[in-house]
Amino acid sequence: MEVLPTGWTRNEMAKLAAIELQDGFYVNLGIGIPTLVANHIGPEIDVTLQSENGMLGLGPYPMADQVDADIINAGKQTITELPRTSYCSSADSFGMIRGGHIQLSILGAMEVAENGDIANWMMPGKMVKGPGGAMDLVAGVRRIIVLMDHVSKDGIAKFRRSCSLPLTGQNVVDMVITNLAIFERPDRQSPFVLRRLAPGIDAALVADLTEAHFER
Amino acid sequence: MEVLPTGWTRNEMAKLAAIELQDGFYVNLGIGIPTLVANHIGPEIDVTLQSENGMLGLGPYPMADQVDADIINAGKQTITELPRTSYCSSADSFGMIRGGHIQLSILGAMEVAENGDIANWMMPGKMVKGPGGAMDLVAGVRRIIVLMDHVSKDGIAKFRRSCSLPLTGQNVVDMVITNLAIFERPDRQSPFVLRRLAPGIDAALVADLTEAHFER
Amino acid sequence: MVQKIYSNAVAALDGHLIDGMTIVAGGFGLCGIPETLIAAIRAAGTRDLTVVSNNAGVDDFGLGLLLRTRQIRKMISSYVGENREFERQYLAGELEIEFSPQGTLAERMRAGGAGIAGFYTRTGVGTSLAEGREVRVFDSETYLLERGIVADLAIVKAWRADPHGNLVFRKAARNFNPLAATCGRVTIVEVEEFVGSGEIDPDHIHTPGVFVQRLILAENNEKRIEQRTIRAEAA
Amino acid sequence: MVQKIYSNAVAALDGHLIDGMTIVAGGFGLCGIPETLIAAIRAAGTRDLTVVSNNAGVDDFGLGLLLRTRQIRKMISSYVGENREFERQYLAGELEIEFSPQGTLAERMRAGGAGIAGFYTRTGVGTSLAEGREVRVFDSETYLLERGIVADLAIVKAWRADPHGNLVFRKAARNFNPLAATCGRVTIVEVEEFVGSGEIDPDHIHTPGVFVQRLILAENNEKRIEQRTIRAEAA
Repeated sequence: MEVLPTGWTRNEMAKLAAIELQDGFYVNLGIGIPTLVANHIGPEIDVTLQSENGMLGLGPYPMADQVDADIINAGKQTITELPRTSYCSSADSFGMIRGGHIQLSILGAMEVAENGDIANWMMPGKMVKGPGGAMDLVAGVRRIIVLMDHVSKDGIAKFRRSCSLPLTGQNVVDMVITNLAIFERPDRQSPFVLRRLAPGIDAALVADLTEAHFER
Repeated sequence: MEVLPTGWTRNEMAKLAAIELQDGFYVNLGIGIPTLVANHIGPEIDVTLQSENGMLGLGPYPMADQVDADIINAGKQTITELPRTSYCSSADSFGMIRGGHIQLSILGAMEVAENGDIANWMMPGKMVKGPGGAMDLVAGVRRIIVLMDHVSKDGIAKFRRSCSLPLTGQNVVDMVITNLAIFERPDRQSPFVLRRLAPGIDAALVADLTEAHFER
Repeated sequence: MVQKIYSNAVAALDGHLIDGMTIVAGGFGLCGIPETLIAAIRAAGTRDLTVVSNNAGVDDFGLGLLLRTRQIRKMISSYVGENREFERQYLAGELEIEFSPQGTLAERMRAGGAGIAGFYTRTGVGTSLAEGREVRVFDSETYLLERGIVADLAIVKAWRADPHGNLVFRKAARNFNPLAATCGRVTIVEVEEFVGSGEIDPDHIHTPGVFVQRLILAENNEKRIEQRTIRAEAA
Repeated sequence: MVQKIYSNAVAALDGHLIDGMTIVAGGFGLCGIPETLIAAIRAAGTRDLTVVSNNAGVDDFGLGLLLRTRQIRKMISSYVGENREFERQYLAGELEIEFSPQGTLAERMRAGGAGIAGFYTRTGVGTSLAEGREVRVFDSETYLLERGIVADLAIVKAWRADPHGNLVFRKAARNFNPLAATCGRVTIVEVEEFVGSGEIDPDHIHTPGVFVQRLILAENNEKRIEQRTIRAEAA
C-alpha cells in the first residue's frame, strides 16, 4: 500500500483555524483538535471563549492546586476563570448560541458534504451517545469551521457529495480545514473553493482524496 | 330613585379576600382594591407577594427617607424590600406566573361572566391603554379571585351571563367578591355558588342585581 | 482589548440610527429606562421609529420625549397609559400601536434574543389580542402562537458594567433590560457606574458581555418616580 | 414561617416518590449533580423512573447509580457516553432513551417551568431527531417544534440557600439546575450551605424561593471530576 503524504499536523491545523479568529469574537471550540486552537490565539486579538455548559470567558487549565470541580468546560475538563468570566444557566448559554451571538464555532466532524451538511454525532457501528450540544452549535453559531482528517482511517474521503452518516446539521459548514487542504465558501448558497494546500500536497492528490465537488 | 344598601366597604372586601390566603402562598395582588389585601395578612401566615415587574417578596411602602426609585411594584408605587426579597427579569417573573408557580392572584374587574370569563382591560368609551400583565396573570395563576363592585356606577350588573366588554381571559375566575356577596366555584367546570351575603343584604336583592346564573 | 466603552451617547449611537428602524428599550414605567440614550436619539432626530417597550413613558419623560417630537411611528407595548400626547397622536391616526400582553412581550424579546422563532402561551386565548394568531391545543389546553422579536438596536440601562460589557442591574430596574439586551442586533448600554475588569463576581453578572456592543456612562440619572407612595413613621 | 428545610433527604423525599414517575435532575456531566438526593432515591428503590437529565452519570457515580439498580426505565438526555452499564441495558432493550439536543433540552425545561407548551428552534432541522416533529418555516428559515417538559419531581444541587428557598449556584455547577428547579411539580434542593434570611443580596439570587418546596443540607459532596486537566507550573 502506498504511503500518503500526511500534510499538516493537528497542531498546524489548529493554528490555521486560529487565523480565522477576529478581534472581539466570541468563539465556541469543540472537543478534540478544536480545543488546541486556544493555544494559538495571539495576544494581539481579544477573543472570548464560550463553553455551552454555561461559562463565558474560559481560562487555561488550572495548576494542580487550583483545580475546582465547579469550573469545567463542555468537555468536562477542569479549567480556570479569567477577569472577564461569567456563568449562566444552560438555557441562557444556548440562548447565546441559538440567538447568533457567538461569531464562530470550530468543530470536529466525521463527514462534511459539499452542500455544507455535517455529520459528527453518530459513529458507524458504535452505540449512539447523543448529540450533546453539537446540533445546537451548528444550527445557531454564525460561522462554522470544521477541523478533520482528510480521509478516514480506512482511507475513505470525509469531504463528500453527501453525508453517509446521520446529520448533525444541514447546510451549516462554512470552512473545512483538513490535514491536506483548506476549503471555504463565501456564503451558504455557494460551492466550496479550495483555498490552500498543505506543504507537499498538490491539487490533484486532494481531488483524488475528496468526494465532494469543490471549485479551485 | 331607591337608595341601595352598600354592603361591605372596600376595606372589608379586601379583608374577606385575605381569608383566602394560605400559609406558604405566593400571591400577586392587582392594582386598586386588591392592593388593600396586603393590609389584612395576619402574622400567623407566611405569604410572599409577587409583583410582575420582577420583584418577589414585596415590603410595605417606604418611610419618606427610604424611597428608592429602583424599588417599585407593578403599580409603579415605591415600596420596600424584605429579608426574603429577590429580583428577576420580566421574562423570569412571568415564567413564575405563566408556569403556575403563583398560587393566587386577586384582581379588579369591570365584568365577570358566569362561565368565569373576565373583562378588565378595556374601559367602554375610553382609549385602550393595553392589558399590561392582566392577561398573563389570569391565564397563568392557579386561582383567580376578583374584587369588584356588584353593580357599575350606572347600576348595571357586573356579574353577567357573558361579558359585554373585550375579554382579558376565558374561564379563569374562581371566586368573585363584591360589596354585596361572595360567589365561588369548586373548579372551572362548575357553576358559581353564592357563598356569603354582606350584612343587611338578602339573596333576593343579590339575585336582582346579578345577571349571571349562580347556585345557592 | 476591544474597546466597548464610548465617550458619550452620540459617539455610541454613531452609525446605528436610521430612519424607519426598530428599537427595543428596557424599562418598566419610568424605572430602569435608558434616559441618556433616549435624549440622544431625540437630539439625533431619527424618524419613523418602531419602538418595542413595555410602556411609552409620560408626556415629558422617557419615551414620551420621542412621541412629542413625532419620531415614533409605531409602539409595541403592553400598556401605554399616563401619556396624553400618545393618546392624541393615536386618536389622530398618527401613531400605530401593537399591544402585547406584558409577559408575552417579555418572552418575545427573550425568544428573539435566543433564536426561538415562536412559542405557545395560554396568555390571551379567547381575547381580541388572539385575532389573527394561530391557536393550538396541547394536552387539552389551548395556546396562542407568539413570535420572537429582534430589533435593529437595543437601548438598555444597567447599574454597573465592566469593560467587557458584563452587566449588573439594580433591584426592580432590571425588568425588561436584560431581555432587550439580548434581542438587539446591536446593543448599547448606559450605566450608572463602571467597574474594572474582574471586579464583578462571575456569579453575580446578569447579562454577559457577549450581548453588549457599546457602553456609555449615563449622564441623565433623574430616575423619576411615577407613584411616590410612603407610609407614616408610626405605621 | 413555612418550614422548607428538612432534616435529611429521606424526610424531604417522603411522599414524593412513586414508581413510574418522571424526575428531572440538574447537573452537567458530574458537575452540580444532586448527589445526596440520588443516593436517597437509590435507597428508596423507586422503580420505572423516567429521568430527564443532560447526562446519565458514570457507572459508579451520579445517575449511573440508579441505572445499576435498574430503577430507570427511560432517560431523556443529550449525551449518555461514559457509562458502560447504560450501554449494556440499552443494547439489551432494558432501557429507553430519548435524545434531545443539549440546548433544546435546556429550553424544554425552561419552557415547561414557564408555562410555554412548545417553541420553534432551528436546532436539529434535517436530522434524525426531527423525525415525527412538526417543521415550520418562519421568515424563510426552517424550525422544529419542541415541547416543554414538566416533571413530577425536580432534584437540584445548589451552593447556598436561605430559609425561603432562594438559591445561589456556584460557577459552572449552575448549568441545568435553575431550569430543573422551575419544571418540577415539586422541587427538592440540596445545598452545600444554608445562610440566614436576608443574607443573600436580592440581586444575587439565581432561583427565587417560589420554585423551591423542600431543602436539605447535602451530605454527599464528593464532586467527582471527570477530566482532571492541569498545566505545568511553567506554562
